[in-house]
Amino acid sequence: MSTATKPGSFRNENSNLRPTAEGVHRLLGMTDEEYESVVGILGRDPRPAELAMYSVMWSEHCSYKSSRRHLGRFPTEADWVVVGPGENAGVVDLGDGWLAAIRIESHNHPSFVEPYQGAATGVGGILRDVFTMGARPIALWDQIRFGPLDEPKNRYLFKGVVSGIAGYGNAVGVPTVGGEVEFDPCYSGNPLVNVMCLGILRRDQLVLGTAGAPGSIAVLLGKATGRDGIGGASVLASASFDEGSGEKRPAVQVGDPFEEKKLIEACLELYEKGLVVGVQDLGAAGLSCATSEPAGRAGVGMNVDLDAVHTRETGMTAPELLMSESQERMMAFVAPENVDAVLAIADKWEIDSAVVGEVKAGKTLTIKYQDELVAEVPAASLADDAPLYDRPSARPDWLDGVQARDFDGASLDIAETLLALLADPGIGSSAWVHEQYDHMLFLNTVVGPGSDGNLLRIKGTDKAMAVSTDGNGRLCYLDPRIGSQRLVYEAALNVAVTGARPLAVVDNLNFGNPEKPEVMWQFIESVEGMSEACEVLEIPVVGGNVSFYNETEGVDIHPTPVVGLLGLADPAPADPPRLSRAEPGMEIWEVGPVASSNLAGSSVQRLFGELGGKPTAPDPAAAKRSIDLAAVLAHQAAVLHDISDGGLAVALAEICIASGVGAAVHADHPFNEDPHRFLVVAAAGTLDLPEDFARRIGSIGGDVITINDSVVQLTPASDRWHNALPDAVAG
Amino acid sequence: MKTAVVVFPGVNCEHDVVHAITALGGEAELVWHRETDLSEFDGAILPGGFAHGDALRTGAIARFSPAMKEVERLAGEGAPVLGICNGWQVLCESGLIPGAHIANRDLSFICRFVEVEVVDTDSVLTRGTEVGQRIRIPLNSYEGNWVDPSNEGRVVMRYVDDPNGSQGRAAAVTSAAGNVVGVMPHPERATDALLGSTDGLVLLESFLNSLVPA
Amino acid sequence: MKVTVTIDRRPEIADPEGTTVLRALHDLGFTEATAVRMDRVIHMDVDGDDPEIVRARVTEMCRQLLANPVLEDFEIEVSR
Amino acid sequence: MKVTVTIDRRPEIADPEGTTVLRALHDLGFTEATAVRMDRVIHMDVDGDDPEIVRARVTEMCRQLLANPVLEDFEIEVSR
Ligand SMILES: Nc1ncnc2c1ncn2[C@@H]1O[C@H](COP(=O)(O)OP(=O)(O)O)[C@@H](O)[C@H]1O
Ligand SMILES: [Mg+2]
Repeated sequence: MSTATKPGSFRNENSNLRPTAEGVHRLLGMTDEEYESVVGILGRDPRPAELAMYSVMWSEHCSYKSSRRHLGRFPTEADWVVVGPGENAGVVDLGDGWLAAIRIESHNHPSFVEPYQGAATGVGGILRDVFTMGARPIALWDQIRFGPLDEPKNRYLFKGVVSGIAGYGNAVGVPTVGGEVEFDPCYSGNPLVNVMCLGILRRDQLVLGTAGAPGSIAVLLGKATGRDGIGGASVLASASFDEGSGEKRPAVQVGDPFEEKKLIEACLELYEKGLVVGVQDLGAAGLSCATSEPAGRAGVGMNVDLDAVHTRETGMTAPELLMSESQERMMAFVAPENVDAVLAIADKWEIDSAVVGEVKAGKTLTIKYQDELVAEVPAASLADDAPLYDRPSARPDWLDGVQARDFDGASLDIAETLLALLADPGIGSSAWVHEQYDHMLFLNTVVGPGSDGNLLRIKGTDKAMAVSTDGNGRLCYLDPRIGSQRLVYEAALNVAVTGARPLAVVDNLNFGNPEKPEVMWQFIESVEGMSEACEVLEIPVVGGNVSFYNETEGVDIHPTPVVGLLGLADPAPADPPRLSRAEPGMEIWEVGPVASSNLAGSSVQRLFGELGGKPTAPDPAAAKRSIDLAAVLAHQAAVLHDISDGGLAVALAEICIASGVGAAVHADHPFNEDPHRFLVVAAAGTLDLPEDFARRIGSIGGDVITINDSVVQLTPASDRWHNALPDAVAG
Repeated sequence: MKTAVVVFPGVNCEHDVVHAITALGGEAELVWHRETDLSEFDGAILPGGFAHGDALRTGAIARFSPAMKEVERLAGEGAPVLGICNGWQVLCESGLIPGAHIANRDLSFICRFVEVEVVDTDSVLTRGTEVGQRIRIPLNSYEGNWVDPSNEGRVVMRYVDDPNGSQGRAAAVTSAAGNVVGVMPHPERATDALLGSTDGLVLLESFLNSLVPA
Repeated sequence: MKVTVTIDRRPEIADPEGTTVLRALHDLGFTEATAVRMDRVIHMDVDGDDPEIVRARVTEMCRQLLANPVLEDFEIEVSR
Repeated sequence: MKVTVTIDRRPEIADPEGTTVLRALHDLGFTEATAVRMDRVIHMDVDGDDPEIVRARVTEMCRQLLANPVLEDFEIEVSR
């Protein structure tokens, strides 16, 4: 399990309850009913270590107990899906024997507690999910959301998270090629830190999280185990051993990118040499998960000897060893005859390794520690018998009121508004962030950060992978279903403008407290909207993550699903469109449906501290049409730029700033953010575009940006855009 | 003629360097840092990355790797030895190039294209260039800030602007003999128009043309 | 006044760098080294003539900026 | 034995971290701070019973690995 928001133990951290023998399961975030079903499964009261295992495996984060039944709604099938949801990462076929593995995770609460380490260990976790599949991680994306930067605390969190991602990603040697940053008051007490990883592998190197057949050996690779990230276990330990002294706060996990880098190289060598039958990473629920899940998947049992686990601290109890979230660890399942070879490769890469268990016939997971039987449970029960909740959901009663608000943009001064938008840290250049990230390593980054989608070539082929990640909490707050549909369509358009066709989606569902019917409703609507859009585009959801309990003092964040969309350009454009390729004399076209006056949820509303109205619903036919058209035009045009935050005005300004040249256009609703629209810039007369779907709106030239009859000088526009984020960070 | 690309644990640019060298028709081979015999190689490149996780100081631990004895031998025999980014830091720690590296002036990691200017063509890296030649090439480092109290390091390329505070705006420095060079920006990242620049080619060509059969 | 702030990572917090340095010492044959923790020390000059006031202010600096309360403990020495 | 090695950057060598921290302190209103140097402390456990021998060995560790003579001076304290 990777370590994201863990409501159970997060509440425990703040709990000042004194442990009592019978209340221990509550301290571990377990309800009395859940405790009873453990008793039911075992036919007796659980031992401390067993209770520890069930409590982490049945936590919201690991068991998806509130979300599971709704995630089933996602379309997950397609001919090119090799591995769908259920494994550590989704895997799709790219052709020519290449597969792509992709996964997204959140590390929201840990990043609030300690921004640098929280973000760093988030990166470490998502990398492991990908190289667990046999893939070499080749790129990372970060989707990060904070409260406004005029609050010092938010600046501290933002800077800490960015340097944590840089510190880990750069040192582990995986480029961070894109992502998104959003600022909104709703994230002030609960920043969102999501990270996505893409890996590639040859078909024959695919590895799954299975324990294999009886007789195979469990080898624990990597970092020594310490009391990292343990909330409940120490409480539990002290409850059962020294009554009372259960106040230990969990040790903050510290990321070690150097160890992870060695672990990646060692694992890849193991895969290359075909030395493992299965691999499972260790994250949340550490050893509890890395033993029970692979055994459960393979329908076998396992004997585990905790004394063999290499530890960083002395005197660790069995529950602590089983719950520890120490980073940079992997469990490899190996045929007996290959164990020596595996240990030798671990030595070569200078990582620690230990034989900790053996797969057995039957279905029982038996764990011994210091000559004592500490756990004897049905292996599969920890995952399969996890509670499943159908939490009540109800449409928020405040929603009608919010959707009824109207906001009139007609009277806006175009020049002033554009300059104000360009100076918005959420819209201005993200260079302050992405220049702290190595985004060039591996020589694949054809289209890097600061564009709609990223294009990564696959060396030795003429294909390229295109990726976009998109979230928009404000739209989803106004209408979670429409908002979520629009995320999928926007992401698809973003990869299309690089010349790619959509292949698959991963999603990260960041929501508030699922015990509130309104939040549950938002969640269900969002899953529904995302599913509908994926069905229209005929793309599967191959993986994702759910993060609930994103609330502070009872106030939930905006529902913030984040979509990561993988596309394939085959062949990749020889000279892909770039924002910087506009030249004087070129024509500017607006492609897609005609903009309306609707500004619900738009960036302009944010400028005025407003959030209301009902966002324009996407039009599936138009969505498909612009995505298909963009993918074709990407092989012909100089610039393709999707129209989103800040509308056409900002999209045009970004082209002018990147190309260092002005432009003049006409646009009826320059700040409207209706979906499925993009700008095309090309040499005059070189494109023929369908009249009913594309409008020539002006041309490139001069040193001013002219929209209708409003004029903005290029230089001040450029300065605002470049300085927006650095100035905000400086405070 | 063959170039050894030395792989310390934590290094990450090794495959990119091999890719660029091979694309230029050169021959490069990865060599694990525990290797004790580089006699079949005519030169060596220490690629960028985070050898030993930059523990203690960048390059501090890597310099003790067995392979470095052989790199020192090659350097002593006048063979071309190039340290890129972290590789340069290793060369400084091992004393093959004067000075050391500290954190960038503004304490932030810098990954972006920068412009450098050739100021000295008497080195295995700049042999094929001309004094005053401008080169657009990606920088990618946190500790790119070179200091040399001895003032013995010979600067062969300077940053046009001053991104990191490096002494004398040094972007590349050579040993007295000119066969051992450390460069902070990444030539291998500027070898393909599709990725933004081909200015690094002339530098790697200079290196390859400097190889002489052992 | 001269102030020395010693900032130590809490014992239960992992110290990857220390682990790497220890490994390197062993490789170099310094096998008698059995544990290494890498910590920080900050040397400051601070205006003021009352050591107690200076200490109080520096404590505040540590709380707000110099030390990370989640990971580190700090110790302050004030001298002339 | 417990050994504390303090590694101080030579005064003539720039200290970007110290400079940045000093600026940050001033921004926070701690204007009485007039100079800041960021240095490192290495806490070690070293086997041995003769403090002098331990000191000699640790001195050797510093010469070879722990300190870089171009940048740094070191100081060693040995205690039980
Ligand atoms: N929102 C989601 N959409 C699709 N699949 C999901 C979602 N959330 C979780 N999953 C899938 O459930 C499986 C289990 O997730 P998880 O327990 O978080 O795995 P890990 O232990 O690697 O973190 C994964 O395959 C993941 O892709
Ligand atoms: Mg996983």
